[in-house]
Amino acid sequence: MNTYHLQYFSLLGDFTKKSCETLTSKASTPSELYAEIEALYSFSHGKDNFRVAINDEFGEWNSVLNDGDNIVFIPPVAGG
Amino acid sequence: MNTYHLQYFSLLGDFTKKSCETLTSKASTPSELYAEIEALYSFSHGKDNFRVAINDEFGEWNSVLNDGDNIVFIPPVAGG
Amino acid sequence: MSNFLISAKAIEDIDIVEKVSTRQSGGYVIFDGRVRDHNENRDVTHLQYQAYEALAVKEGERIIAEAFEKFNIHKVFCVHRTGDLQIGDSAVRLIVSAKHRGTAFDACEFIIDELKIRVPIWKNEHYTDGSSGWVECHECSKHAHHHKES
Amino acid sequence: MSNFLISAKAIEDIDIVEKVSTRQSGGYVIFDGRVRDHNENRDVTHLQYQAYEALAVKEGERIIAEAFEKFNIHKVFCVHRTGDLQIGDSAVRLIVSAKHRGTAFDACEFIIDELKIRVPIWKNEHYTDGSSGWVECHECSKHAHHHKES
Repeated sequence: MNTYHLQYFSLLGDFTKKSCETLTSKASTPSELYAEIEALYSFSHGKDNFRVAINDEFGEWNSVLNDGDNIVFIPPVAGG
Repeated sequence: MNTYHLQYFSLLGDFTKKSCETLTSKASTPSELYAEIEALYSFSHGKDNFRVAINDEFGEWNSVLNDGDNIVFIPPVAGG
Repeated sequence: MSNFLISAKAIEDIDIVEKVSTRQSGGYVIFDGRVRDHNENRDVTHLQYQAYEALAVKEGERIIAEAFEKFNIHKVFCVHRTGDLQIGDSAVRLIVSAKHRGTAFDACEFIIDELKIRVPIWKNEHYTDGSSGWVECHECSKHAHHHKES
Repeated sequence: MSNFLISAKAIEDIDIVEKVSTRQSGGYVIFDGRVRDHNENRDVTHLQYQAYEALAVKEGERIIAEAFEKFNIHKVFCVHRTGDLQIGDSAVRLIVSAKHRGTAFDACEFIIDELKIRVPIWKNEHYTDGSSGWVECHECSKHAHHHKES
């Protein structure tokens, strides 16, 4: 089991009603962790067009996560 | 003989040492009037790349001028 | 000093010109993006911007570094709002200085185009009927797809 | 009110944004052309601009009218200096508002490009060696040729 620090932005903040949290999880990739969040908060939005950040850098959905990583799922952006 | 009101800009102001004047002339086109100015002020710059304005509108070098017209010879511009 | 800033306060008060002025620069191009009163045929009353600041600043600075590689420019400064904005408020201001205007225009447009599809900032629009929603720009969806497929 | 102005006074003091603000406009693009300290490898100390104001304003307004025909924009304002300018002073400021940024960029660049070759304004540059000279931009020479030949 690893500990992950998550921040929630945009519609993920709406789904989770949180801006951040720390989770203990057996997920070892962002993909697995995202599926776990969907189940935990009972939403099913999928992650098409989403990206993921690991420790404040863009990462891959199948990157291997380490204990204590900061994870952010990034819905389609709309700055400017 | 017609009377023309002239304004001089850019290097034409340097050549004539004037910003404007009223001339009595037998020139009937801007081309003829320009040649007269060159002779009058002893310069020979030619009017390649110049344009001409008649009564505050762009005109042609061979337009027929009328008594009292305002004439401006327009050297290459450099705004902006 | 970073030349990409996320600001929770009004950016109208920031003197962005001073940040990029040089004696060598003849052309300054500014993009000022403001909240407009409609989007895709819906009437907008106000909105909120949210930013993932740590990554937004990194990605913003990367885009600016790319602009310096591509274009012969002197200086760049960019600031993007977070928080509550009203119609007419500036959401983003970007300024580029260069010797000549052409490169300043090209670099300014490049940076704002990339910012819109790459920088993690989100916009929640509120409509006259009381509803609200997170905006997905079509360009950035395409961009994410492209990343996944490549 | 005219949206093309010739000004003998500093244009830094004019609030150009206020002149084109609309609630429908999301994109504002500004071009700010300033005096730089060199031109074609010569060191510039200061300069003077001269304008044939009556025709400059007419031609400036024609260019803006053409921009409205070509681009889907909301408002335009342009002001050009005359008189003595120092390094760093603004010689011209131009602002375009539009719903979207792309049209604002395109219209702003179109207007300043046309202004430079068509509007009767002249620049006398003073150099560090004490000499001075009227600047001929290469584009406008070509433009005049084109007019003559066509």
